[in-house]
Amino acid sequence: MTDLKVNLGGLAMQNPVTTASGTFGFGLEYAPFVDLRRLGAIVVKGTTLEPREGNATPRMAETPAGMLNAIGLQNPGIDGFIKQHLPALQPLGTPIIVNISGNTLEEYGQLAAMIDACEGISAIEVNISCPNVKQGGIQFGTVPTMAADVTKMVREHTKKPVIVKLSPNVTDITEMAKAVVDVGADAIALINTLLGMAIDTKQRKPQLANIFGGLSGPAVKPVALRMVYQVHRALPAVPILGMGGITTAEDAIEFIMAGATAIAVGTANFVNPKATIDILEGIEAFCLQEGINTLQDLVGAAHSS
Amino acid sequence: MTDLKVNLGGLAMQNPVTTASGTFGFGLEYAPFVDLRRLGAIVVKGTTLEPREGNATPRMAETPAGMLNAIGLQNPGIDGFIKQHLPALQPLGTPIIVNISGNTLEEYGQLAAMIDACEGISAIEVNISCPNVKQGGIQFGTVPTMAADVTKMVREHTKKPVIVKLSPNVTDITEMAKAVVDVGADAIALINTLLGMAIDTKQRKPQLANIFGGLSGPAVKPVALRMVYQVHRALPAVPILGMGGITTAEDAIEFIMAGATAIAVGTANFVNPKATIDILEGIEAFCLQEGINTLQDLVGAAHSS
Amino acid sequence: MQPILYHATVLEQEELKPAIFRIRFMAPELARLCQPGQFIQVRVNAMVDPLLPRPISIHDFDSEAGTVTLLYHRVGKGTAILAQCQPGEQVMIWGPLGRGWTLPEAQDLPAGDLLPIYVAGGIGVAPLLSLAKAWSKVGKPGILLCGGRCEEQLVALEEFQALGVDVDLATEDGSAGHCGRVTALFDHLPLLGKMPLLYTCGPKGMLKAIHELALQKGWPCQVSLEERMCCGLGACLSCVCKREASQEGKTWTHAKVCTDGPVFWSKEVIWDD
Amino acid sequence: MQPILYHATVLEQEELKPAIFRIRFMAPELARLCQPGQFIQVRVNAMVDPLLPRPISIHDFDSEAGTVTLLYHRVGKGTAILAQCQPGEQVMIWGPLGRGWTLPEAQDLPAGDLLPIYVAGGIGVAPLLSLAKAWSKVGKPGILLCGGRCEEQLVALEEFQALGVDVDLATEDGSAGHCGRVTALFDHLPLLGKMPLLYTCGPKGMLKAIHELALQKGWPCQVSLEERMCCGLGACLSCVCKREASQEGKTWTHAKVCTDGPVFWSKEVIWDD
Ligand SMILES: Cc1cc2nc3c(=O)[nH]c(=O)nc-3n(C[C@H](O)[C@H](O)[C@H](O)COP(=O)(O)OP(=O)(O)OC[C@H]3O[C@@H](n4cnc5c(N)ncnc54)[C@H](O)[C@@H]3O)c2cc1C
Ligand SMILES: Cc1cc2nc3c(=O)[nH]c(=O)nc-3n(C[C@H](O)[C@H](O)[C@H](O)COP(=O)(O)OP(=O)(O)OC[C@H]3O[C@@H](n4cnc5c(N)ncnc54)[C@H](O)[C@@H]3O)c2cc1C
Ligand SMILES: Cc1cc2nc3c(=O)[nH]c(=O)nc-3n(C[C@H](O)[C@H](O)[C@H](O)COP(=O)(O)O)c2cc1C
Ligand SMILES: Cc1cc2nc3c(=O)[nH]c(=O)nc-3n(C[C@H](O)[C@H](O)[C@H](O)COP(=O)(O)O)c2cc1C
Ligand code: FES
Ligand code: FES
Repeated sequence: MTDLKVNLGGLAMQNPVTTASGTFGFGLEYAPFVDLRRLGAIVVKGTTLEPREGNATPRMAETPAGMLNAIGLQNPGIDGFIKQHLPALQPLGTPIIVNISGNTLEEYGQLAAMIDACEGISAIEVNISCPNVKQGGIQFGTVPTMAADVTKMVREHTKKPVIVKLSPNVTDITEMAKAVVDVGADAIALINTLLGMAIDTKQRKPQLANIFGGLSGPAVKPVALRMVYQVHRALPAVPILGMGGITTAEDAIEFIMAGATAIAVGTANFVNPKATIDILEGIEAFCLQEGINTLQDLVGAAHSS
Repeated sequence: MTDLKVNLGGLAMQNPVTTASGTFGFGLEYAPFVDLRRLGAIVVKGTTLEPREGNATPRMAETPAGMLNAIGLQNPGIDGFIKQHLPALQPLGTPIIVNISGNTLEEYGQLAAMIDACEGISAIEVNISCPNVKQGGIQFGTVPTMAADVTKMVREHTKKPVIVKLSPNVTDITEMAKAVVDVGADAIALINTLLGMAIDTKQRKPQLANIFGGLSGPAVKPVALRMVYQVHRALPAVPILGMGGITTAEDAIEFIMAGATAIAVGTANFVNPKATIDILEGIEAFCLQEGINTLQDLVGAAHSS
Repeated sequence: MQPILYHATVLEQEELKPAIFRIRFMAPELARLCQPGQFIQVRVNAMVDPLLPRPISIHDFDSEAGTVTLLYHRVGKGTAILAQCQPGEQVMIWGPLGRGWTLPEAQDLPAGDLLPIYVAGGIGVAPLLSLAKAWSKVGKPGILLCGGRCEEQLVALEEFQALGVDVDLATEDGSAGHCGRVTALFDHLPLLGKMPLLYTCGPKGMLKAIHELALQKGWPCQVSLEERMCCGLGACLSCVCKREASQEGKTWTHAKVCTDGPVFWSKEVIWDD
Repeated sequence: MQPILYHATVLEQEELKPAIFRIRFMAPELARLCQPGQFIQVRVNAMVDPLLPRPISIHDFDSEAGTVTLLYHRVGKGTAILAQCQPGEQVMIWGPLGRGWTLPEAQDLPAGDLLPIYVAGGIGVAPLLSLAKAWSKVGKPGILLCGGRCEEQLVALEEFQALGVDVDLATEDGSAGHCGRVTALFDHLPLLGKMPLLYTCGPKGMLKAIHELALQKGWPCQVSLEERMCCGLGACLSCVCKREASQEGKTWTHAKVCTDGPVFWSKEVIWDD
């Protein structure tokens, strides 16, 4: 049996398979299809300081091999998450990673402090890249100094592993990665959604109420993989949580070979509700077939050539 | 019958359907399937000052609803194009747009001057965005001041319409568009390919000899459409040549409604060699059905809501 | 009740009217779990285009025969692929999902005086058949008011009639029943002193009209809503609708159509947009 | 000769050996244009996944019956979809594309002394059948040397035998013919004083080995190359190979496999990578 254990910036995981924030709810939604204890970690829906109702509908549009979403961070607030959802997740024993978004630097600090104080949460994923929230979102994610400020703020308020999730809507992803690693990010999550849109030609207007939305799914995989490769090449010591269109075990292995220590399954959950488990089993099968002893050996393997 | 005539920054076209550079060869390759005289214009493969042999193979990888290419601008040089290919295109009467790439500012100037002197060429498409050529390519396309320098140089050497083709691999596409329009670009072409990659898990190495390649096809359509929409919103008076994943007439109409004056068919030519004509006929049918008198009325229609 | 994932075998596929299909699957465990008004997710192909599964209401289920039946309109590429499935092929489906109609036994109204009225617009008739079966079992088959653009949009009427349901029709072009909107059928309803209980599914405009009528008359009314969905499990938050709320100083919250619905009491829904 | 676009009807589909299929289309205009060694593009589905058409060699064509036959290996999702096509279905194909083999009549060698030898690796046998037909017509059926991993990879041999071609086999596991590489079959070739003319198609390593053998012996040799393709028309420049050149001070240029080939003289090709 291959040793699938990985360490994502201080977070020990039994295997590299996690869930992409916002696609797996608060975890239990997929319990009918997935034995949640088998996952490497569960990353929950993005949370904010206050509860949010999110954007108007339509919030979703299907695109070729992908989809656009503009949910707008609907969530019960970090407090609501901790009270309503976390208790049921606790008994699983699976590490819980909470994805956070703030309107201001201070909010990021507060969120980090609240999570730091909460035993049942294993790590923080800092979303500086959500393209849907008008306030703040875009700037934090696309200006290196601002991304660094957010990271610093979170870092100062927690000792838990800090994973900073970057936006792909930038000219140079390595510059963003360096900026946040320099100020204490333990790991980098790549990628959030690409900004896109779709138009309803009958109605002659954008399909989404929000006009723009985030593109995810298989369509974005080549871009995501390229960014993982670039960041791993620039910062080989920094663990990466890779995601963007991962639908099969082979996709996941491509990300690992590009340099991801762990991977997250997002849109694929919608296509196949047991995608996470199918991917985990597929990784196991691949390793067995290829005679891999420790999965860690595959991380970045596509760089050696 | 709807009036399909459009004017792309000084270039009068009988209809909005053109071909994306690099996907339609030098025009005659598709003659068995396409009556070339019916096209609004033909944009030929990117040319350079000197002939180039391009990159090593594999140069192509298929991805979900898309493809990666890393051709590396293989071409017979501008001189070779003018001597070997242009004469056969002349009799068609269809406007010919030549796509140019330079290693240096001076090369762009020389290319522009040579084209300016050549009667059979109707307009220049300036490729500042090809991600495959190591020298120059990336920088010209992602730094606004450098893009402006290239545009200025081309502008100074020609009176023909100058269409500047932007790279989507930037944080803010409107900033790039403004930079080149300010110094004399007559129109903007959007988008070139998204930088991506694919990995061969069996061989544990990148699928493309060049490691990275440009992503095109339906997968990129939402991103392309968003950029066309953003640029049209920022610069409503500037004509846009929209492209990126256009495969059906409905796709083309989405681009027109987002703000494109004309559209280019790229990867779709590979999928259906008469895609250009099918799209043209589909646009005609849509206009008839919707009672559109002049296609121009649809340009940017998705903005009014 | 936990939904289950199924590679269900197609038993039957029939085009009942132009572009309207009925498909029956063999799916015993699923059939045992179904409740009227719930839906399933159907993955239409193994490739990534179209990518997302299609939510389709459970039209009928038979826990003894182990079958689940859908009634669907071929409107786009997903339903077009589904329409090509032949008996013997397998389709990946999962469900049952969502909360269905409030059933006879769960009503907190005096059952003796109730008159279930099903109001369907076009393919909206789909989730109402199994509901009518439940009412028919307690001896109150009720009335179906069925509207559409033309006669060719009206399907499954015989199934309702076989249950003893009174069927009344309205078409916009007059090709069947009353010429006009389905709402007009309320003018001549034989209520016989009973309390109508409205159940409705169809285009949003129709639902709103029925809701307003119900509100005006003081009749209880349930609506089955549609929204674009991804997960169908309450995880992605694509599919929300505005619902009245009084918690934490809010007047409304976004409810999930897939798990809080698709069936809602019409008066809970905020109809303003 | 201009290629044409076709919605061709499938006449026949057969799995000859595990994962090796033969499909025959009705395509009269296309059949009339075909030359041995050319290929067609096959669009495997109407959706965008997989996106690109698949290039497949013309295995056989019959201009009188109006049919075109392909022989293909199911290796990935595109060929898997093709393998599911049933007789009666239509498939979008276009061709004929590329330059095929140099035929008997076009040889500038004294025809009387020639011995055509076809060397096939696995599915590489596909484009050689129609070539053997052409040689057989001029009374020189020639010899087929066919190699593969195992017996189950060797197909279409009877068709060659029916033309009078001598067939010699080599398999790596020894399950048919000589145990080893196909190159070993050259050791015992009955040349009878004739000049061999090599035609080969198969894995790159095999082509290179045959090329080297031909070079050493001074035999003319043609190879049919494969490269990843998009357009198949010479427009996209995806599919190049290095070819010797002497123009403009260059020692090589990138030739297009789709239009300059897929058949090349082996000595023109630069085999170094
Ligand atoms: C809970 C629920 C139950 C449903 N039950 C049924 C049913 O029993 N029978 C039936 O025929 N249809 C039903 N629908 C609608 C059905 O899901 C859509 O018609 C289907 O997804 C369209 O897929 P397509 O690929 O054929 O069309 P597409 O090409 O995706 O779209 C064609 C058109 O349908 C619209 N559409 C796409 N998805 C949806 C959606 N989820 N809801 C509404 N419109 C959509 C698009 O905007 C477009 O105008 C239900 C939808 C929901 C949410
Ligand atoms: C001119 C030409 C003629 C050909 N003739 C035949 C033939 O007669 N019979 C036959 O079985 N095959 C033939 N091939 C190969 C055939 O095109 C590929 O096997 C097919 O495209 C694979 O498609 P897929 O979707 O099934 O596999 P994919 O899932 O796309 O890929 C499966 C494997 O095939 C490889 N592959 C993909 N495309 C090509 C390609 N264009 N060339 C080589 N390998 C590829 C991939 O790298 C991968 O390893 C020919 C190829 C060319 C270029
Ligand atoms: C419906 C939906 C909701 C999402 N919500 C969030 C979110 O709250 N926070 C976040 O950081 N990313 C969010 N994402 C982005 C995903 O976590 C992921 O980065 C992206 O979808 C790419 O992965 P995929 O292609 O596998 O889905 C969301 C994506 C989708 C599709
Ligand atoms: C094979 C290939 C070659 C290309 N070559 C060029 C080129 O030489 N110059 C250029 O500006 N763009 C080139 N492009 C980009 C296209 O012109 C177009 O911008 C891009 O493919 C997006 O459109 P599409 O999705 O419709 O293909 C090339 C694209 C492909 C697929
Ligand atoms: S469809 Fe995902 S929450 Fe309703
Ligand atoms: S496949 Fe396009 S040039 Fe050969």
